[in-house]
Amino acid sequence: MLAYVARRLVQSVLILLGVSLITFALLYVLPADPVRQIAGRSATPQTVENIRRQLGLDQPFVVQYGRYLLGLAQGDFGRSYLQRTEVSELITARLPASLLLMAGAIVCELILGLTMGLVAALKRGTATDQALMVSSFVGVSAPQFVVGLLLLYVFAVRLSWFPIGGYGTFSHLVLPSLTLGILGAGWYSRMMRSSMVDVLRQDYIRTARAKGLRRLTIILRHALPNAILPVIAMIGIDIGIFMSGIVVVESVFGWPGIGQLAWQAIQRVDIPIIMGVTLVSACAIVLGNLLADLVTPFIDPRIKLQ
Amino acid sequence: MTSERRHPPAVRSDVVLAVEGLTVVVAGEDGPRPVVSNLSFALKRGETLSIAGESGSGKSMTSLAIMGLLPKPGARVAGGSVRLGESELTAMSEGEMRRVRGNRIAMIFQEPMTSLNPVLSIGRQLGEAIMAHESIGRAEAKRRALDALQAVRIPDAEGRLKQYPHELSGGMRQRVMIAMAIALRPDVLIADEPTTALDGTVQGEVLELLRDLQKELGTALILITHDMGVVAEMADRVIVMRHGRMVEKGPVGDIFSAPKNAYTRELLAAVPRIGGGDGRVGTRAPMSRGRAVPVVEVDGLDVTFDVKGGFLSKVEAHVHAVAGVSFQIMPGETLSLVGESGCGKSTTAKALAGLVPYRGDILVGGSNMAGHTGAETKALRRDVQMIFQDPFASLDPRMRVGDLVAEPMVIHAIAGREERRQRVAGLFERVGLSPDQMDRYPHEFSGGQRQRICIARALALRPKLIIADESVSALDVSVQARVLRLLRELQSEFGIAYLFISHDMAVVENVSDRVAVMYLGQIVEAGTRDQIFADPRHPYTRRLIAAVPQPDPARRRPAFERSVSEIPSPVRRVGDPPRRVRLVDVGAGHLVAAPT
Amino acid sequence: QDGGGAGAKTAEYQPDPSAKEGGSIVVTYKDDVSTLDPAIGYDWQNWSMIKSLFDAMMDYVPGTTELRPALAESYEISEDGTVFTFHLKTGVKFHNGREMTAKDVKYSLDRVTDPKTQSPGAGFFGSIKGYEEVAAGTADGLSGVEVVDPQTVKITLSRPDATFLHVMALNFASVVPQEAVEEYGADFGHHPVGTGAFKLADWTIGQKLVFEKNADYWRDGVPYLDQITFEIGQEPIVALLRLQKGEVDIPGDGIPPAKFQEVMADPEQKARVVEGGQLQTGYITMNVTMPPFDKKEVREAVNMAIDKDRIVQMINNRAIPANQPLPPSMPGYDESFKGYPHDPERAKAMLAEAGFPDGFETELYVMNTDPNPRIAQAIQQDLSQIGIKADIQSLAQANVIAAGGAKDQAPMIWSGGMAWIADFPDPSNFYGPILGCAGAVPGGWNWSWYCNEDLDKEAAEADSIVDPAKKDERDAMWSDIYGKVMADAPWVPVFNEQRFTMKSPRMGGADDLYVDPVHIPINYDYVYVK
Amino acid sequence: MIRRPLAVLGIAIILATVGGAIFAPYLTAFTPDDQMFDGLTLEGAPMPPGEKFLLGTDLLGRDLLTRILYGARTSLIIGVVANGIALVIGTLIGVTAGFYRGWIGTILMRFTDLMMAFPALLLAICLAAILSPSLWIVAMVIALVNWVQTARVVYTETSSLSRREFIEAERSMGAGTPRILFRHILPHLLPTIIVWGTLGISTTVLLEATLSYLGVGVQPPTPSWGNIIFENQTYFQAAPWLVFFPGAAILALALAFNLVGDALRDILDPTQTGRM
Ligand SMILES: Nc1ncnc2c1ncn2[C@@H]1O[C@H](COP(=O)(O)OP(=O)(O)OP(=O)(O)O)[C@@H](O)[C@H]1O
Ligand SMILES: Nc1ncnc2c1ncn2[C@@H]1O[C@H](COP(=O)(O)OP(=O)(O)OP(=O)(O)O)[C@@H](O)[C@H]1O
Ligand SMILES: [Mg+2]
Ligand SMILES: [Mg+2]
Repeated sequence: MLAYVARRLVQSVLILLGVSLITFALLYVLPADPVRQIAGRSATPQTVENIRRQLGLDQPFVVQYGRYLLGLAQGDFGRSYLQRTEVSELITARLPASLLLMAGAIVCELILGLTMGLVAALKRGTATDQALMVSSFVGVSAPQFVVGLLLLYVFAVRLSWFPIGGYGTFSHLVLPSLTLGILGAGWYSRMMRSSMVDVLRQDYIRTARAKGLRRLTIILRHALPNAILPVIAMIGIDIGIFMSGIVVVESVFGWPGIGQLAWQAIQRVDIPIIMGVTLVSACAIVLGNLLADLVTPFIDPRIKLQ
Repeated sequence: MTSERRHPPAVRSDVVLAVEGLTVVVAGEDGPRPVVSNLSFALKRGETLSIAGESGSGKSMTSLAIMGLLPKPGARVAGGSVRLGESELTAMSEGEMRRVRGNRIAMIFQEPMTSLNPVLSIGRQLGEAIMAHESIGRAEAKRRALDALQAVRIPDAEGRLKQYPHELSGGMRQRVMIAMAIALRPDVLIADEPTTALDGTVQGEVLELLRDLQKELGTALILITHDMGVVAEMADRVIVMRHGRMVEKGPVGDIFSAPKNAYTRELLAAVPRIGGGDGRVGTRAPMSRGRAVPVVEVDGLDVTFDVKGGFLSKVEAHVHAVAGVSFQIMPGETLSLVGESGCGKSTTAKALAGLVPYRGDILVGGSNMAGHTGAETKALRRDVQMIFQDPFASLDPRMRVGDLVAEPMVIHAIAGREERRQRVAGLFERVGLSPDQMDRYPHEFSGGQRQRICIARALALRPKLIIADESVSALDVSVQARVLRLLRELQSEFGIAYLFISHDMAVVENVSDRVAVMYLGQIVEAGTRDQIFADPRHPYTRRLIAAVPQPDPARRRPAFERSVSEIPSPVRRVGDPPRRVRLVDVGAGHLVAAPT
Repeated sequence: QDGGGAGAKTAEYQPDPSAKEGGSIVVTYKDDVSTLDPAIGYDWQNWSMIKSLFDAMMDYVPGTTELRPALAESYEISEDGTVFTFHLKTGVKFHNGREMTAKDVKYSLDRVTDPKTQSPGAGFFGSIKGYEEVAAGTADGLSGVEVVDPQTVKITLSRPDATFLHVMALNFASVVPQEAVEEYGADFGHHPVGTGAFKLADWTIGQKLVFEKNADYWRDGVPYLDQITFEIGQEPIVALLRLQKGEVDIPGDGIPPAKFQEVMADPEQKARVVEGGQLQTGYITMNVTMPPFDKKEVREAVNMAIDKDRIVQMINNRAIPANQPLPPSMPGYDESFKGYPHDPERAKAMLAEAGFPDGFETELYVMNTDPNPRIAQAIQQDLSQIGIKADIQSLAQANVIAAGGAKDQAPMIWSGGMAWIADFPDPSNFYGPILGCAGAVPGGWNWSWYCNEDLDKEAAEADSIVDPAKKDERDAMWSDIYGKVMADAPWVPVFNEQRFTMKSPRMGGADDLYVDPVHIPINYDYVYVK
Repeated sequence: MIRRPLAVLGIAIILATVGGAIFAPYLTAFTPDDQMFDGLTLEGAPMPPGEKFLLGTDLLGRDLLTRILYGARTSLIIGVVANGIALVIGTLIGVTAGFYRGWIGTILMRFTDLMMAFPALLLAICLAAILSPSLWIVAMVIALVNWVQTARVVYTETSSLSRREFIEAERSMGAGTPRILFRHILPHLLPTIIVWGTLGISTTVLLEATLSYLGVGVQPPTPSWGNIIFENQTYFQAAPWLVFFPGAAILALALAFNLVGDALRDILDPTQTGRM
């Protein structure tokens, strides 16, 4: 187990290295000059050159990347070019908001998705099943910015049940998490349904029935743990989808998370921030996958980590 | 058992379960289709009733109908009654039925591998079966679960409670299933092919266990099987089914000695039996080794698989699937490789067919397979063809069968398009298929027909050796007999040699010239068929032979000796190779592993 | 000569007699405040915050573009306009309690020009003697800045610079205490210590900043407010709603376009909207080195093709059409200048004359945030009326800037979003980097690559008129220069954005303070709560 | 397919969209780029849906219906082209990795894992910034971030296929790699590829809309459903139709492809055919 985690962590580090290399290279060939953004409009070419030299942006790619890695190794994400603030500080300041949003979204997804999937599987073939599956399709097909704007319009502008945007209280959290969660809820309900239908067909369910167990016991104790396995594997992937989703959702709702930070940084080629956010996102994805893999053996004893 | 019985034993009659006019229909393409029609029988206390019949005859449907577990939606009881004691089961609500299941009627399913929930511990699954019907606490349930496990003679029963199904062997799992079924001392126990998926030796043990338990508890047993050997061994009375209908019923002795129905006779005739059976080849003189070149000569064959693990996922152990196997097959000869599941039979075959990397030497027609260029190996490969266990899985489902049979000729660029078609048509005829079936797809054929297609494909290149890996194990007895006959005809016609792989000793006894017994990747005994079956020397060989149930109720086996432990594993740490057995000749080429 | 001293006396600002002390207000912004280091901060949000935290030698009379001395009690300018001597006020204390002296002034100027500071404003100080050496890293401090005594600083310029007093009013010229800068190092921007009317009390990154009244402020009577809370990350639309609910006093990003009409339609709300000019011009650059824009007729034709009224209408009349580079509230703006009329017919004819009867294909670069792509499409449609087919390249700000700084990449750029908002209210500010030869270099900001050496000379001449008395003469010279620029038509000036600041009913103070041309959005030091 | 009402609905929506895209010039009296003088109020506000402008006008005074119809072209082109490229990349990588286990497979799959760890949208935005967007570039960018799922699915399927007994049988007959790959593995992958191709279109359409919504997608004035919303969203409270009509169009098209893909999955699922 420990060896497994250690190996996975090393693998994750390699993946993160790859991510950092690709991002860094992309930003390196970006036809925009961060130095000019820093130097401002009044700068003389001399000043521009000075700044370029000081930031080491005149160095060849390998050197720049090497330096960046060296910094990373010491936990230094660098300083934002334009905000003149430690990237780590900026990210730490904004990460809680994003995490909160993601947590809200995961709750939405799981509550909505799993119950919908479960009910649909149990009522397979009925109108309820059809209706639930159509709604999950709608969830999967709805662009997040449209969902966000729609929810805003209906529940905030028209009905004034929720604030129009912003951050702070629970009621601020509801609409953004819902927006972010609807996509996943669609996926989860579909996965849950098909995996549940599959499990319900298994021999051991028949055995459980032959033992004379109650229906509820069969569903909760025998079917659910088996059916939930593929769903858990999904959670890792889900985090990747979240990381893309927050850029949109945070911008729709004015949520002060790292999605907005990233978006602003991309607009102004603030390379250290872009790098930082990308790495943090990649980290979250990788860790999410690892976590999902670590949880499964507790549910399914057949799975041995190695 | 301490709990009081809620149902007083039926006093008036001995009949515990009465089935009358049972009809089960399934929803088909065009309306409901009956799969069990008008079936009636009565089961007495302490009796064993066997339901026999070929695959698809409605045996399982019958048992599921009794249990009220027919697959929903699709199948339903369309008529008739099932009475348990005084109560009518078909009229019961789901809630009432639930209280009957597991309590008064229990069932053991065919597949021990999938019938237990993989994510719950054995103890839990046993305990909940008891708690579902009796209001007792966890501790008490656990104690009762332990009792039940001990009753089915599982070694270290206490420890097993905490284990999960995947940690047990197939035989163990089937025992757990039985323990679960008998824990509440049901009136009726239905066992649907309880041993079909098990190895011969394990099958013997499980059957004996069932017999013992039944004696002890007085439970009525419905034993569903297609194996007439098992029927003869176990049953008091027999029902033979075909196409959902009962074709014959009677005491076991009568059925075997004087079958009235033609189908029953056919069924009985097809059963391979050691020392008999209508398909048995006569003993042929062993070919003189001096003159002919062996078709295949295997010398010191070694196949290992890596088990990776640890931080850098380095190789931690090896599966020694095949460890130093040597044999020769002469032209026109049948060599059988027998042994229990996992002993390395298939791996040996795959090495011969060039599907796994190996060490050691394989000589085909005298030239070594190793040390040739790709083209030369490909040419050598033509002489060795393979037929797989599952004919359906080994046929590309998206190709027409005609193309499938032509495939080897295309690969080896033999004959033009037209000629190929003609040859394929010839092959179809030869294996008993009609050439106008060439344009159909594999799923449009029955199991036996598919195996014929595979045989035709193997014949397409006129090979010198055909490897048949469990090629008839998946077939119904009657179909099996026909396929075996075909193989034998082809052998005499083309002089093909076979490497016949099987775990069924009766079949092996019928088809082989020589037999090699494999255990843990090594051959422990080899010799002519008569040497092996008349004079088995190695204890393992003896066990294998003893495990075969005799399809003759008059000759029931004495108590089957139980194995002390599970078969050891072929997985060994790096640097710890298995000990090689040494074979000694005990006379006339009969080789036996020297005792260690 | 003692011109400054006299000027300072006349400019003494009379605070609002009805002003009340105390109270706190809430201001909202969408984007993060990046830094409060006066040498670095150059954003819309932090610009006026820094003004309230720090002071420089000079500043402006509240609500106007009129210079007045700040930390300087008085100043003298030498006859040739190259030596400025500032006499500091006594008893001015930094927020850390230490008294400010001439040494701090020198330190601050050395710091802002030091390449290590990476100040985007360093270039403003280019006229100070010794700047080149400092910029090149060969000198440690500006040789032109001398501490005469603790209360006197003498600054020698390498050339006369009429804008120098404006430069000394820039945030970049703010006086900072060396010990605080050294203590916090790179994080000084998060722990600002100045002499300003407010000091930073609390900063939660990404959420809010709290400013608190500097009780020791050297100007008597101000500030009035006890506390200002800046809430960050608030969408403009949310901010407006909260303003309507009374939770916010000033939405820092203004009134969102979608709500503009609704607000202006309601007399009560409209009464709380203060409209004012901005030192801003939105313009299209045409790269004069790239054919066909190397032909003046083509550029003139483009000037006549653009329907500025419709563009203004499209952005809800929140701007006024422009006809010259300078915005109307800038000294030197030429009221009599008529510019190019909107006349597609003539434009077409001129194109034909220039050899493009069927028009041509070109590209229009634009920054990719609303409303700029929309404006670009309106421009595109206007161009298509005279046969010019312009492909829109809607890119991130940084990419557009990069394209503009490359000589042969962007034929046309719409400046919106990156547009020139003046750093200080002086006509010269619209010339140097964006129309002069100095900016027409790779990586420069002169995106039309227009370089007219004669005009550069005239500009230099105008900037050497240091004498405040000759201000009108100088402004006239600048008017003339911009007139000549327009004759060459490297730009299409499209509009000057108007500012609409909305305030809560409880906010007090003259309207000027809410559209202060220098303090954007408002002058925090002088507003009060009723 | 006919017996599935939802799939029929999906096909109907797709056909309607394709029809709308092809016949756009005949379906509307306006051109998509025409900023009409009477398309804006005097204050510069867009016109609500009405008689002349059926779905109202946008902030530049252009007819919304016309823009949505022409925008369908963008969505469909991106959906087909981007998804096509992604499918080809994904299939190539998936098949190769699945078939050649060993180091080639390992490298390819590690690379796929790496791509999975990228927040797709951030990557797309960065790529779009570098390549300066146009319709085809946007298609490319989407393809470059969207092949990953296909690769994974094809990989899993290929590696399980190449372990299937009929492939072993083929090998035992001496068949070479190309023959096994093209004659036996690819035909089996086809249903998967078709299903993922269909489902992928909806992802692609959504991604294009999102990129355009963020202002880094298709360049104006080419209408795309995403950039219509992007241009008009500041007004969504005053003129909600500007967001909801194109939003509904995106939703409907994505939904349609999902429905059809799902139906195809049921019909073509290799586990359903054959073993009946
Ligand atoms: N769920 C189902 N839906 C429809 N038909 C079914 C279903 N299950 C089984 N059948 C059909 O019912 C018939 C009887 O099947 P049953 O399983 O009872 O056969 P069996 O005698 O048990 O065969 P085997 O020896 O292979 O287990 C077969 O024709 C089968 O195709
Ligand atoms: N690819 C593989 N990787 C690792 N171990 C393998 C592999 N193939 C087979 N083995 C192991 O090698 C051993 C021999 O397997 P093999 O399939 O040859 O047995 P068998 O005698 O054919 O059994 P059965 O009767 O069940 O078919 C088993 O322990 C099996 O688990
Ligand atoms: Mg059965
Ligand atoms: Mg095998």
